[in-house]
Amino acid sequence: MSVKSTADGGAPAKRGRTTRAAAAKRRSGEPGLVQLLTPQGERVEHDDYAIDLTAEELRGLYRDMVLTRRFDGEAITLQRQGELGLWASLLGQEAAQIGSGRATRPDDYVFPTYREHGVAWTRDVDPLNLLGMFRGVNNGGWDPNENNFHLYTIVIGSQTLHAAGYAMGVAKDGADSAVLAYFGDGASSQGDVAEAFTFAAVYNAPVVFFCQNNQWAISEPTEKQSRVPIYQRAAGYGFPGVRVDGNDVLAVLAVTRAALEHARSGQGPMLVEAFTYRMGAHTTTDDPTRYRSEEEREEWASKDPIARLRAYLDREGLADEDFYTGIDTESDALAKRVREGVRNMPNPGPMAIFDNVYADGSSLVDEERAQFAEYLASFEEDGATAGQGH
Amino acid sequence: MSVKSTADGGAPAKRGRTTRAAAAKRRSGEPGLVQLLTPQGERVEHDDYAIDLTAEELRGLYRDMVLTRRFDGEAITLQRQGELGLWASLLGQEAAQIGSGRATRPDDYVFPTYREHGVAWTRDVDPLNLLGMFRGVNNGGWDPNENNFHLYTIVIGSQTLHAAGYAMGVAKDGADSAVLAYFGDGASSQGDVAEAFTFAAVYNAPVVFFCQNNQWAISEPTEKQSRVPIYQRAAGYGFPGVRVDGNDVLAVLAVTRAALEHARSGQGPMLVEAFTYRMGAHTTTDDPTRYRSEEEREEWASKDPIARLRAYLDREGLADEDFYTGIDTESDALAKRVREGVRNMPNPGPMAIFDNVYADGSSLVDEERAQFAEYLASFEEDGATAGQGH
Amino acid sequence: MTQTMAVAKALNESLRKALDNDPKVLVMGEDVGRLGGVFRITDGLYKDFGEGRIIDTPLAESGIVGTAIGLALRGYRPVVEIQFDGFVFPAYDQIVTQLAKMHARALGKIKLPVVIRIPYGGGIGAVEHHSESPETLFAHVAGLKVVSPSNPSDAYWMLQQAIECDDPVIFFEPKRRYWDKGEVNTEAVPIGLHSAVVAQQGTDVTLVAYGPMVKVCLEAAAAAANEGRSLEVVDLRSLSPIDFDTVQASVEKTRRLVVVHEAPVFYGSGAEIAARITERCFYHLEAPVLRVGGFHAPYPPARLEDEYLPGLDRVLDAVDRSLAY
Amino acid sequence: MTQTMAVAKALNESLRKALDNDPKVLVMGEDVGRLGGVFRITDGLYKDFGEGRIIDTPLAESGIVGTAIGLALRGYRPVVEIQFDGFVFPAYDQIVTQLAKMHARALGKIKLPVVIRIPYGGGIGAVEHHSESPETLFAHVAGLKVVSPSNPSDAYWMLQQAIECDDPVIFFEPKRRYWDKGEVNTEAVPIGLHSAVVAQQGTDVTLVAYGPMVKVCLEAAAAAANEGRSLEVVDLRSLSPIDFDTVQASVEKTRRLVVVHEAPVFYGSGAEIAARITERCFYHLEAPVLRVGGFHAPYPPARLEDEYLPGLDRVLDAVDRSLAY
Ligand SMILES: Cc1ncc(C[n+]2csc(CCOP(=O)(O)OP(=O)(O)O)c2C)c(N)n1
Ligand SMILES: Cc1ncc(C[n+]2csc(CCOP(=O)(O)OP(=O)(O)O)c2C)c(N)n1
Ligand SMILES: [Mg+2]
Ligand SMILES: [Mg+2]
Repeated sequence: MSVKSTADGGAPAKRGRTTRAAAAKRRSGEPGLVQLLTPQGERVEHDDYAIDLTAEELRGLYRDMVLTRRFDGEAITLQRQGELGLWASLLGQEAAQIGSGRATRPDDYVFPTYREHGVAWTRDVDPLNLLGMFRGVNNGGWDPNENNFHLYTIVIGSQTLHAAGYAMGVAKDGADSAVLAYFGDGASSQGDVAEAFTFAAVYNAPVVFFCQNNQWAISEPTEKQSRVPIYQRAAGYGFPGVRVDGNDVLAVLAVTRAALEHARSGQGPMLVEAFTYRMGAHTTTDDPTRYRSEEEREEWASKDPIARLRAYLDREGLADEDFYTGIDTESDALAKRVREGVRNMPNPGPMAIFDNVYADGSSLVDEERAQFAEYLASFEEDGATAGQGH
Repeated sequence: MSVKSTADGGAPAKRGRTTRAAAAKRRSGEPGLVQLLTPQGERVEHDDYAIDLTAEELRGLYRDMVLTRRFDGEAITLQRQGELGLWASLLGQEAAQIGSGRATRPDDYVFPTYREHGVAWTRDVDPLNLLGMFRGVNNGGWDPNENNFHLYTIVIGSQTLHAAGYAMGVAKDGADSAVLAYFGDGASSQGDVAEAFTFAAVYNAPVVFFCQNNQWAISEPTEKQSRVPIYQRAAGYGFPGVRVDGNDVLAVLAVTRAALEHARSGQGPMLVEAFTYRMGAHTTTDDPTRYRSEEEREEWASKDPIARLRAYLDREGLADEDFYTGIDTESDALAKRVREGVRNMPNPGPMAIFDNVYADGSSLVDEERAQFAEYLASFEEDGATAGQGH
Repeated sequence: MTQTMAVAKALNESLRKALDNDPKVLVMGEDVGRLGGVFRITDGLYKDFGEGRIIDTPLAESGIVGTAIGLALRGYRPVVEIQFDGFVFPAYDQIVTQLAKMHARALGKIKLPVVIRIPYGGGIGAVEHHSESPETLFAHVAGLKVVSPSNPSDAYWMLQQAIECDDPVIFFEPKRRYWDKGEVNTEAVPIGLHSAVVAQQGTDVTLVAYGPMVKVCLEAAAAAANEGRSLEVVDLRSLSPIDFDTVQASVEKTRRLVVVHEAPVFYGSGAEIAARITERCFYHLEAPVLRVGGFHAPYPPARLEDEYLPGLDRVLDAVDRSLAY
Repeated sequence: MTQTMAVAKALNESLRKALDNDPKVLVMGEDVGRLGGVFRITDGLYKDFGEGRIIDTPLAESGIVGTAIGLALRGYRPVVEIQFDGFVFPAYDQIVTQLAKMHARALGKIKLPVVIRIPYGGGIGAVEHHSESPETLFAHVAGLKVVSPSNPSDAYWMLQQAIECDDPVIFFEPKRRYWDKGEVNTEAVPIGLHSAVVAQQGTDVTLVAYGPMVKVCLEAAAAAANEGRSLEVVDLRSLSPIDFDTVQASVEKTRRLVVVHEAPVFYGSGAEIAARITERCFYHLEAPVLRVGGFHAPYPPARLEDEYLPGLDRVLDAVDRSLAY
């Protein structure tokens, strides 16, 4: 395994090299940033990462991103209206999420953070499922095995170890699936992430660590987490790392595909750093004006992942007005479904507190459940209803 | 900061290069292993690490290693005799410890694991101090600030964070001291060590992380911790790493000096991996025959750090019989002092349980202390003495 | 000088004063710098004291506490902010095996004046891990001091005292009370950090609480008063050590005790208080010490927290049960 | 079939049986492979089941538990060994925030059958961090089950049951009893994992203990018998949940209770038992529940542990004090 080629962002499967890509790298000043679509929507070639998609596939990616953004926007609105307690917007990260998510196979397994709404979309998770925890009616609650999409994990970095362990299990089973573990630039500082790298490397587990470097961990810029690009961390653990333009859905798709293939083919883990930007607030409770400049945000707005793909589609004549209108209609329908779905999402009853604490039950929970039921019943006896402030 | 040169074991301060060292590296099959003295005691040059010691200094290093080994051997004996509850031998790691310890200045600060008896020696820590915790009369107990040598730390990896924090403080104070943090190959897997790398890098803290890779973490070989050499980990955190022959006291001294200088001069952290071998058991309770071969041990016996330096001294005529006899006498005296010192080490009285729980006191401790004193006194009233099995 | 301020502001002023008084005091944590912390407790400090004193750290709690220990060894007095209760656990090892024990390990030769501030408890409608009450997980560990203010004045003074203390102090801040206002006299001589206070005199039943639950107990006492019942409320303030004398004196008077906390009852702090007070007041108690607290279940999603958290009704129900003996 | 074996051997046989019965059972930890673990609990398993089932892990406890969770999600049943009590804390975050809560987080749709074996307690003359009793730090956390066997038969059967259990189980092994021998019937139908048992019938005072302290209590009962006092010993076996019914029945008979454990008394498990039993048996108790346990101090160096650990004399002293009421 060549550490050097890794540090330069080399792909697992090398093809014929030209000096062009290297020169482009030097020019961009961002070493090893894989890009297949410029911010202006021009298609560029990369020696290590080729991709050849049909018009339909390209339109599919566009549709994914637009619908995801619309869903996200709707969620922000629902939060403002008090229907959700909180929302963590993915605005700006659509390409990183759709590109990587669409690189997975159904039998692959995905471990998200709390912001992977776009990835969830590619895994066919019902968007309404994602809203339960933000509404406060549950703490996740979907069945991870239904779409091989694990629950959202809030404690930063934890899920990378679950992913490594899951991948150890995949290898043990002799399956050729891969595991995709998301984490943020902030998370890269957590010991758990380093331990996940170690376990994955030592057991040669088929896991791709996918870092969405959106350049902010709440108010802290990436310099507070690392003084070198995060993808470089992989080499020191003995596996390849690569940095991809996270606002370029084609590049993300190509790089993630190659990484998953690397894992699948028994070559062990790989680290992908998608260099992107969190366009919105950290969550709806955050106020980014306190710590970052409007100029920075504007600069990144000009690299918008959706506009970029649209420019390409239009330039190449791959989509017509009907297509865009269709997506608008679909978006409206999605937003409506989400809106109505959330509003009709029932609150759990108080006795739900005691549900699912244990799979095999516990006499303690039984006792407390019974006591609480009795307590609640006492209000009914009194003729009063169990109100606020128990 | 050049990641590539780091990964190749480059020194912080580059001097004129020849191809000789590079060729030697390729021959040895151990990339980047810095060596200044071959196992046969031949002096070799290294482009990045020069060292020029007087005969007296060389004899000093020899004396350090011999006395350290004698102390260590005496401790093993004392453990067998029941005077110590446990001992963690440094046998085989004398060069790694003396070389690195002798690279420090008095104002530098050292954070050891539980095996740095040789380093303690170079810091003028009374060897008897080290024995308290192994005898079971205290949990360390010396004043770390007396010799800028922190307490032994048993929880693997913890002390690397203390070292990083201490170094952050040094930088804050504008002092030009450096901090030296020891850890093992096994420890390299702990999340705390990764976090220490991150903090040290982000704050550009003057700390040298010194990994004694003795190739075993109890029964686990280094392959269970990493699939690439540990020194390579540094590059991914944005600072240089270098691998040195840990059985070569000259190389260790030269490399550690350079690393401490690197830290001192405001260039931030550095990682040194001393490639060595744990010749003895993990501790006196361990039985290495269960997991490693006698051949391996023998192979490493032929690379013995003390024999190596002696061969060089003898070859160059830098020491005479008087010198060696003198050291033997000194060794015997040291052993005697340690033996007697340990045997006379008093057991703490029962009330010591309540000492130093808090610096500012606690009513709870006061209450429990008083109750226990009363309880113990009740035996005296009964005419019985407080015996076993309270 | 007495001012009216919220708990959050009192903490902010207290930090500012400590930073002013002692150049060795540092503030460290995630987002404590420019942002001023997610709860704005460190608001403005970065601007006034700079990044050398107000340190935005990498996102790694073990690293934060571990380096705080190192800084303390170098002579600093770090005040660490953990962003939310549920995120202290990555640092738990450093806290329990290092911070708590190093003074004893050194036979007293070194001191670790580190304060760990943790906004804790529920009631703010947050997502998972943002509403927990892990105090007994720290109070059980020797070498740590554990305190929790319930009002602005205590917030101000107890934080001063915690920073001045030469021992590690885990400082639990009742996050849902951050915006509650009260009088703060910044010149009064405060009572001891580990003293309990009788927040409300009464004669029939003693309520013991700390942090966020003191307010609930005071409200319960007011409601009970309307029904002709006189409840005494003891604000414990410190969980390690506990001022059992004050609780004992109260219980010897009222002969009945109800302990109230948000944390799960099972192995919660109420258990220690019940056990010890029962031992101290065995012949005085007319009823067993009753406990009102969280259930043995993960903190529920926000829409259930009103049901989960002990409120007025549950406290008064326990009072009724106590009086029924 | 009944055999005489030590606790260590019983655990080893139990693991072997579980590995034989279910190919999904894995053993993971530091040095569990070729070495057979530092206490040889996994002796011979590596040879017979290979490195695919007996997994020597990197030296990283959070990683061990975190990957065990991942393996459990994939359908495996990992049995994790933590080398010593004091080294579980790096894994505490994964245990508390992930392992304990994931089943609830998934509304029951996934299960995490992970067993974490922890050799715990003192009495073996070890250095720091090797003699601790952190059980309440786990028992306070909902979602975990916490048990501790006191003898070879329970070691064998409770480990079987823990591995079969679909919930995470923290399995505390009394390390200083590893070499104590007893009868193990590998065919008997065992009682429930969470049932307490009356290990010794008596009428005057109930002693409640678990793990290493059961033996001390049985010895105390024998010594007391010589003085004409009849002590009942309840072996709790499970700390979460606790079989309070069995304790209550005993206390209703004896009317006196002393709880004995190694862990510090302050916020220790005895507090919960005292609080709950006092509530259940308020009119039966002739004396307050007394607690005998560790002090609020770091576990002392080995040469002090005989003084520190509750022994016969301290138990009998508490019995005297109880009877003096
Ligand atoms: C262990 C832990 N500490 C702190 C937090 C609070 N917190 C939530 S998100 C966040 C920043 C995460 O940044 P990053 O990893 O870059 O992900 P992003 O939010 O940018 O997607 C923090 C500090 C947490 N969830 N978990
Ligand atoms: C957190 C933690 N886990 C486990 C242990 C038990 N333990 C003591 S030493 C050791 C191996 C350490 O190996 P390494 O870091 O290579 O240092 P070495 O002993 O070889 O010097 C282990 C597992 C410990 N002390 N701390
Ligand atoms: Mg981020
Ligand atoms: Mg080692």
